[in-house]
Amino acid sequence: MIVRVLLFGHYREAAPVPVGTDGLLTADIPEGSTVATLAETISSLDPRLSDLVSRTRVAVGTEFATLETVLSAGDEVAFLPPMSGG
Amino acid sequence: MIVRVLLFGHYREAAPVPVGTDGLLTADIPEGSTVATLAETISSLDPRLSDLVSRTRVAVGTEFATLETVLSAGDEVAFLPPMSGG
Amino acid sequence: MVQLTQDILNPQAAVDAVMTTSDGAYVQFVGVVRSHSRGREVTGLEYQAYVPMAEQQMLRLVGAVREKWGLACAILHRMGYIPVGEAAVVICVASSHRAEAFEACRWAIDTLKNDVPIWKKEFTVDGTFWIEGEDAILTNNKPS
Amino acid sequence: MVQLTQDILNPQAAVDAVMTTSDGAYVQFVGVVRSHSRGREVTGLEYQAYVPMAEQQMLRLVGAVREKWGLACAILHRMGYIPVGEAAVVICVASSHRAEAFEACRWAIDTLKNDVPIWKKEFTVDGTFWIEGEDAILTNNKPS
Repeated sequence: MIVRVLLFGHYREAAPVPVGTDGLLTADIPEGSTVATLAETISSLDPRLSDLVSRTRVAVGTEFATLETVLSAGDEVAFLPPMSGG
Repeated sequence: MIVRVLLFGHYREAAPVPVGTDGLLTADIPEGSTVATLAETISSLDPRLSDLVSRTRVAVGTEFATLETVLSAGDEVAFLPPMSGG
Repeated sequence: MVQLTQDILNPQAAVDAVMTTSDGAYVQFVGVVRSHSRGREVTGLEYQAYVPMAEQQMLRLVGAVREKWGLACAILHRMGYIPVGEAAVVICVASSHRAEAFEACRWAIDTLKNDVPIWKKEFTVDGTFWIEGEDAILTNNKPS
Repeated sequence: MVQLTQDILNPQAAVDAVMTTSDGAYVQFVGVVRSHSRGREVTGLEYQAYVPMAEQQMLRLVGAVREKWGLACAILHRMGYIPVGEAAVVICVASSHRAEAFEACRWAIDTLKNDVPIWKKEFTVDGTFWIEGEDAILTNNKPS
């Protein structure tokens, strides 16, 4: 199934393909995959993404989720590095 | 000796003679008097001034002083009720 | 910067007085005349000050904030009659670290209320009161 | 009221959004782009946001301040490039009691920094850095 992935901060610039300013990538993962599976897939794409899991919180849609959250086709998954607003 | 006395808040309105908007009274007290002597003199002028000592801090010039502070002729003594600025 | 004035206060003036390009933040406290006090409807306030001492005490507050926290602080206080909705006091502290700016601004307004010789008279629909610390003392006098 | 915008922030808009005539005070925090960071000279910042989630989180902060303290809170945050000296964030809390206004405003900015998905890129004379929490990560990219 296809899910959409959003990267932020320096991870967006480390994405393996040029991403738009919206930071969107797509990934094809098995039906019923969890966030953990997706994170593994993404972090294997580039050495600079290898610490993605340890350095980010994750959101599915606009809600915080966990590595155990089960994904559905079309979900938008955001990997959120430590924030620095304000 | 003559000293000048400044009253504030409701005490200014309780002064025995009309005082200007600057709140100035004058008092004639013995040479070498302390603030305590002056306070006694002032508080005896009107029943509404009787709690002056217990409800005010005192300043000589623009510096906080105590009841024991010795006064000189021409001093300006301010009786400061609990403040309510801000 | 301190200002004790009959004029309408300009909070931005306090900001401009303290901010430099190396400051990352400011915290501002603004006290405003409110429509109710102690259960009574207020129409306005009149502030009386022992002006030379109040100015000196405000300058000392600014000095103390610089000494304790190393921060720039500006204090504006209005005197005379102030209608509901207008500012009576403005305090602004600039800092590169927000925790200290909050702490210093809080300290400045708390200390001002205790140690700067200014008093307010509240005009309410039930009469006019001098506010002296926690006490509200009824007075017969009209606005001066 | 929350606002996430590319435009220059207007601190007074946050004040106007929260103040009513029954409020006696407001506390405002304003974060400004400063000229130095981590020992480097900064020329400007660029803020990136996960916009729909950031707006939702800002609304939740406003809701939490109302729930915890019963106070009105407004939050403005700027996105995109911001030069030194201009405001990046404005938080304003109105109250009749100053202690709570300080506490709530402090809580709101602390929580915003942790839980609102916004990131800043610092342009310095020594290069461009993504700031991710405590980490500053060098990047080759130019302003987008």
